[in-house]
Amino acid sequence: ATIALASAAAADTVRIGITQNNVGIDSYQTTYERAFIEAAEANPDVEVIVLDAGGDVARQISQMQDLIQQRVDAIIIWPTDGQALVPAVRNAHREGIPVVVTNSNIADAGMDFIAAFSGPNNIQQGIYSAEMMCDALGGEGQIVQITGMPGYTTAIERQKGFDDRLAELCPGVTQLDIQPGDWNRERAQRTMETFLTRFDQIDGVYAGDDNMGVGALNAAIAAGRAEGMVFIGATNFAVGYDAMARGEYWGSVYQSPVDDARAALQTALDVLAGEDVPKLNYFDTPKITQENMDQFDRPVF
Amino acid sequence: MSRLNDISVLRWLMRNPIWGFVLLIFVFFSLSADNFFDYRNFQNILVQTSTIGIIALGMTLVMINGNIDLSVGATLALAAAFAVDVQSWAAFATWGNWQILPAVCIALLVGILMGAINGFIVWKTGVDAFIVTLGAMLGIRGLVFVYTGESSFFATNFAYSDFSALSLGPLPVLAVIFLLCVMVVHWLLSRTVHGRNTYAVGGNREAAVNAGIRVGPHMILNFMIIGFLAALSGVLLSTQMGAATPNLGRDYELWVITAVVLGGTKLTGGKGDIIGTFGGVLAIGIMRNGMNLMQVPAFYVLVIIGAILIAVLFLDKRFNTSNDGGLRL
Amino acid sequence: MSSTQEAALRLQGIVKTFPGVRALDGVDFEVMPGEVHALLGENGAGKSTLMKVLAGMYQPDEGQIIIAGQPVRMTTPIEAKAQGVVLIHQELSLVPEMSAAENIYLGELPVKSFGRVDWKTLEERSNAILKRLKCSFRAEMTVARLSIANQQMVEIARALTVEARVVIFDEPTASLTDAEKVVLFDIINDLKARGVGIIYISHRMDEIFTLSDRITVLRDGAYRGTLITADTTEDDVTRLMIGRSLDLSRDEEPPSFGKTMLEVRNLTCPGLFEDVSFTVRTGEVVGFYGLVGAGRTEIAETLFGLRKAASGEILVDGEAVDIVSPRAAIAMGISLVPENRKEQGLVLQMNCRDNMTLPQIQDLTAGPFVSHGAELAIFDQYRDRLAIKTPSWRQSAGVLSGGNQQKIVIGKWLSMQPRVLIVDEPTRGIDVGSKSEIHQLLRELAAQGYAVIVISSEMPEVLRVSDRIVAMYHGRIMREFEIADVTEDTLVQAISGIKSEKTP
Amino acid sequence: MTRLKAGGPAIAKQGILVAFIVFMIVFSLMSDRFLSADNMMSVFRQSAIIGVMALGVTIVVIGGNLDLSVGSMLSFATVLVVDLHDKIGPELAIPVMVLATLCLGAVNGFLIGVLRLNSLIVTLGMLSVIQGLVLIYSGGQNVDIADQRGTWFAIFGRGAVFGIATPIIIFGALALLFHVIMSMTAFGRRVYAVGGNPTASVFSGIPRSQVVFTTYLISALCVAIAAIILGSRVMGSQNTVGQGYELQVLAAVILGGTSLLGGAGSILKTVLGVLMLAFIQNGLILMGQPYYTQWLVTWVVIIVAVWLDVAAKRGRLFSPIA
Ligand SMILES: Nc1ncnc2c1ncn2[C@@H]1O[C@H](COP(=O)(O)OP(=O)(O)OP(=O)(O)O)[C@@H](O)[C@H]1O
Ligand SMILES: Nc1ncnc2c1ncn2[C@@H]1O[C@H](COP(=O)(O)OP(=O)(O)OP(=O)(O)O)[C@@H](O)[C@H]1O
Ligand SMILES: [Mg+2]
Ligand SMILES: [Mg+2]
Repeated sequence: ATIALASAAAADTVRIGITQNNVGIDSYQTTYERAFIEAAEANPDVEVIVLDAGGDVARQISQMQDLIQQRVDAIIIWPTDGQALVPAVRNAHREGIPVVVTNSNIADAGMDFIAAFSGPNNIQQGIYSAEMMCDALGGEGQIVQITGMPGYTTAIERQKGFDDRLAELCPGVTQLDIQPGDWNRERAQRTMETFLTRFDQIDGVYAGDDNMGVGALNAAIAAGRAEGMVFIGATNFAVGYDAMARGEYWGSVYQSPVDDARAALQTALDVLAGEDVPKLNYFDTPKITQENMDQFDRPVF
Repeated sequence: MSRLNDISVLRWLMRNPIWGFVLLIFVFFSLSADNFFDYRNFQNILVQTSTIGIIALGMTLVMINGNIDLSVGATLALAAAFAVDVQSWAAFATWGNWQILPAVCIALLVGILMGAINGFIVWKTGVDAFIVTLGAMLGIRGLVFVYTGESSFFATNFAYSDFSALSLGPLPVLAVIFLLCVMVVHWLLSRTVHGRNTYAVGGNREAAVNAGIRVGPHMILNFMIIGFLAALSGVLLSTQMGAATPNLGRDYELWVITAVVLGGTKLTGGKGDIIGTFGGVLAIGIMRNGMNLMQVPAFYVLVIIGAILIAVLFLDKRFNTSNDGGLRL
Repeated sequence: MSSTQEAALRLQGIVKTFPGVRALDGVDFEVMPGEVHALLGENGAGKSTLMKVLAGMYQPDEGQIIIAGQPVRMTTPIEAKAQGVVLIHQELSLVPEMSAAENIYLGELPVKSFGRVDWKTLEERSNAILKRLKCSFRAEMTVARLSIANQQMVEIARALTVEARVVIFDEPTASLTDAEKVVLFDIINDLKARGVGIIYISHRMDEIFTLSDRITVLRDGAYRGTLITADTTEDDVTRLMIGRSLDLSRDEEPPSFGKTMLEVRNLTCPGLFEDVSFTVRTGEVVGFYGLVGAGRTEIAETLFGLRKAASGEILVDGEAVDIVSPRAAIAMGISLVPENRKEQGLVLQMNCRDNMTLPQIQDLTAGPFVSHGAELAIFDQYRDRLAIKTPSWRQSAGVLSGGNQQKIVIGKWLSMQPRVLIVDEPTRGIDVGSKSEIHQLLRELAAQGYAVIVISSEMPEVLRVSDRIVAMYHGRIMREFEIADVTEDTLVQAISGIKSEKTP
Repeated sequence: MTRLKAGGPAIAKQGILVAFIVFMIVFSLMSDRFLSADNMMSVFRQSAIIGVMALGVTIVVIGGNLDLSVGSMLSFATVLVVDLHDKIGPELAIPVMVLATLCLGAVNGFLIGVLRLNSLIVTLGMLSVIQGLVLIYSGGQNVDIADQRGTWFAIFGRGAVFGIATPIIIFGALALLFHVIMSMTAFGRRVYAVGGNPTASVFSGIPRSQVVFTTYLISALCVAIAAIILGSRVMGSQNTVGQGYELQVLAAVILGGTSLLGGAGSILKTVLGVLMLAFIQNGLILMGQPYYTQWLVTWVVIIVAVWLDVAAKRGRLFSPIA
């Protein structure tokens, strides 16, 4: 890191490259990108290179190579896959370029090669959702779960946090089935419709994000079975917030892409400034429910 | 250089407009992207294109044959999963770094097997390869998820991911393997009887049957070759990642086909060559790399790549007028 | 042929059915070593099917194939080849993108180490064969760039690469010139002298009588009998084949020509044809005669809006017109029966009726819908008029025999009731019966007031149907003949580029 | 010529139908809810979006081309109609969106029909271009309809007529309409001809470019209709909502026995193909199978169904090729 620092000092401005997971797939990522660029523009000493991997691991690896090739001062990466990016991160480390991981973490094997992680704790979010679910159902009931795109880290971690915590905290709540909704509202709506046909009694639905949660809610309303059903999501989207305001949606986890982006940039700058940055910088993602929602701004995405 | 040579170079470029295009974007990015014209960047481009490039070689064979293979992305993911997972099998626990060897072999065999299955179905059922491999694209992806249990594997042995960082002389080992494959497949296609029969089967399948070529086994062989190459590509990709992920290789089939078609291979079969495919692959690789270096925003990259694809096709049509003998059809 | 001699190949009671069609119905057939055995029959009689059974491409439902006394089962062309049975296909069976040499040795390319192609041997051998066939092109040429006739020669060259016991020629002369025919006949006689059994399929009686030793006739898939050529006459054969004699005479009632319907002035398309001028009157048949490659098809294509002429004028019914597309041509009352029925004439997987009504489908409507009845009426009318053999209008055009396919295309354009009808090689691959019917039909059409152009490479055909003959050579009109003035000699001279004193 | 009766019972020729029936029987044996009226309705409703798109693509494929751009075109159309809904109201949003989508179809049609470029690559390129356009238009943000209860726009995706959900009615009506067009009108006949043999079609005076162009317009129109259903059903849209739909649509079309070579195929059988895919998804969830079994089952079903169809046409089970 010392080499990078020296050159940074010489150039006076720092160049930071970021490779994101899949901008455009949902508005969280888009808002993140915009917030990141805004934050960088606000700081005259920072020049950023913004790349998007389009969800493809291999493309992200080549973007890492391209960034190393350009000798940026630091790299921020939103890994498409926690495992698969370890060697790429290791390469950057070897070249003396500090890497900050943002939003979803790199696998344990890569922890030695990163300067820091900054982002939400997806496992913790799953745990929060499980706790809310348990609360809402009073410890008894049958629920279904709709997960994100199969095989991607965020989806896996949220599911893991939720499943483990629910089993531990609320043995009285049974999960009838788990099916993917691919982060897609229409897909989640279809999945929920089939659940409704299949199960006569559904007390609660946990969805990997609010987009899918609202899809499930739509299906239940259309089937006339939404009354009394508990919907809990994650990554509070504006649609989820509104549904909560209407009293149709129980709760979610509040996560601001703006905070996420700013935290990532700040962490990278701190690292470059040689400050002593802790390895894991989780920013807070509180529970948001119908009760406490007035303490939060309506999400901008 | 004599005038005559100038003309023949020009004519060659007319027949392979993709290389003209490669030249064009090469010059363009050299002038406009700061870090593009750099030896290390060229290495990067070769490594980055090797994944799609290796599969594209096999796709060229299959497409000249008059078939297509949409399942290569899934096969790649399955092979990568095996390559990473088999290393940790208890049976090879004491093998040290040698445990990589059986892992890679099994992964490649899995690829060959998938190809053989596709080929066999295409042969025996007579269902169009597009349909058979569209099914396989879903099915093999299903196998990947069954095998990986949805999550990623990683190689505990760093020697595996270090392999991709090795260099042979001036070139990274991945690039060397890619170039080697290019040469071997080029040789296979242009010099051997199997290669010539590949053109015959694609050019006029009925004639090939009538001439006594065993078309079925011949096609299976080509499907096995593409299965092998897809698996090889998966193995190499997994060495870059030191891991395998279940969603690896999604959409690759589309990029591979695009590269091959850009290289002048006809979807209807009977026509194409490896030199063109190599050009097509480089064109996509250089475009991706150059736009990254120029920081073109992601949304615009989509538009530009799509538009260029169509533009190249248009130019190809201009230069290579079809053989309808000038009829207004 | 002594009966003690073993047949090179014998077929017994072969039955082959396709859905809805019994294509072969217990056929017996044999060919002796050193014999040329001609196979005759109307279009769709089952000749090609029988040969495909022989070549291992179809499996017979019943019956036996006996080669040199041994019953054999041939399930693939490979096995047939191993038995020494070689089929030269009616429809060209070549790979267009590959060289002639590779096509000749397709499936049996000479090999060096590592499975490499032995190019040197391949080219030496194939050039030697082409030389034997007196072909002027090199074996390295890509087949797609050869003329149809030369492609046919490549197909024939294949038969000479193996030690054949039996060679089958399925209409080999359909697109050969006279000179090439002579070479072909030499080759056949050569094979014959070496004890190879030859099966020869053709609709041209003259060839059959020059070449063959015996003639077997098929009719509707059934065996009709075998005749010794030397003891028989054309009329006998025809009668066996179609059940009646043919009237090959020209009806001599004087034609009455009307106004000039089509006039072409100085039409030029560089490289294809130059400075072409002619007229066609109503009630008149103008024959275009020339060698393959003389540019006749291109003129027809230009008249039909498929090509753009560089200069010159076209007048239809006295009006100068610009024909920009086939649609425009059709609107002006021009019809073209194209040269290549499979590629240009038919949508093979479409049924017969739909193929026939295709150009006028827009007009056969009742309200927004196509009128089923109107379509069927047209189909029935022309099926009867042209004696098209098909089990039903629902049959795909692709599975009809070649001759019946051609009739569908003719029917399609006749049903348009055109003012100018252009037919390009109308009887290529058509049996003698239908051929004379088509000739008669063309005469009748003219009599009804159509202006007809017939492009043909067969002299008897142009002589029989035309009122006037335009002789072409290398894209130029050499001479025009009134039918009364023409002699075979002057015609041959004209199309060979020998200038006569009366060049127009 | 000896004429034979058409061989075998007519049903044996309908390979896809046989596959469909067998498949339905197997599934209903494995889940008792499968055949319930509720479930049937729900599957029909779910399949309407893919189904409407598949109708258009069937026509394109019969015309001898492919359309892989329908997925991102759906994203485009849905984002547009939902976004405009709140800005200019549904009565204007719908026609504006339909026009814009038709323009995209016209671009496809021009490149493929008039310039004669290869349809696979052109529509692949357009897939990318259109996805980029959507993202640029929306800035990558999700769009939502603010007043979801009050808008009459809801009838397309959520309404019902005589107890039958509107998506089903739209899908059914379009299927019938297109079936009639393809089997009974001159235009339909021309599409079959152009797909079957473009050269012969031109020789028959058919305006080949115009016909192909129109097939792409129809396909775009279908996408626009699907987008209305989708937008109304979800009351919002993501930028990538149609991602991957192109292959599902193509799978349905193929499953319906439409030949990728062009010139053959049937609208009604495409409906069977669409339903079969929807029932696979639905049935396996009903049985509590993990989602990836869906892909494995689809693999087998696609191949077996198309195989049956091909075999029925060819009159023998295995291909005769050596
Ligand atoms: N694959 C097939 N499927 C269905 N019917 C077929 C098939 N092949 C041939 N037929 C039918 O079998 C009959 C015999 O056809 P074949 O091609 O053998 O006739 P041919 O004697 O060679 O005629 P031509 O002189 O016109 O070439 C025809 O009625 C034809 O329609
Ligand atoms: N394979 C070829 N390559 C290049 N030029 C060709 C080829 N075949 C024909 N030509 C040229 O095209 C012109 C017309 O050819 P074409 O065979 O169509 O004439 P045609 O009079 O219609 O003959 P036919 O109808 O008997 O086949 C001639 O000048 C000929 O030299
Ligand atoms: Mg025949
Ligand atoms: Mg001609």
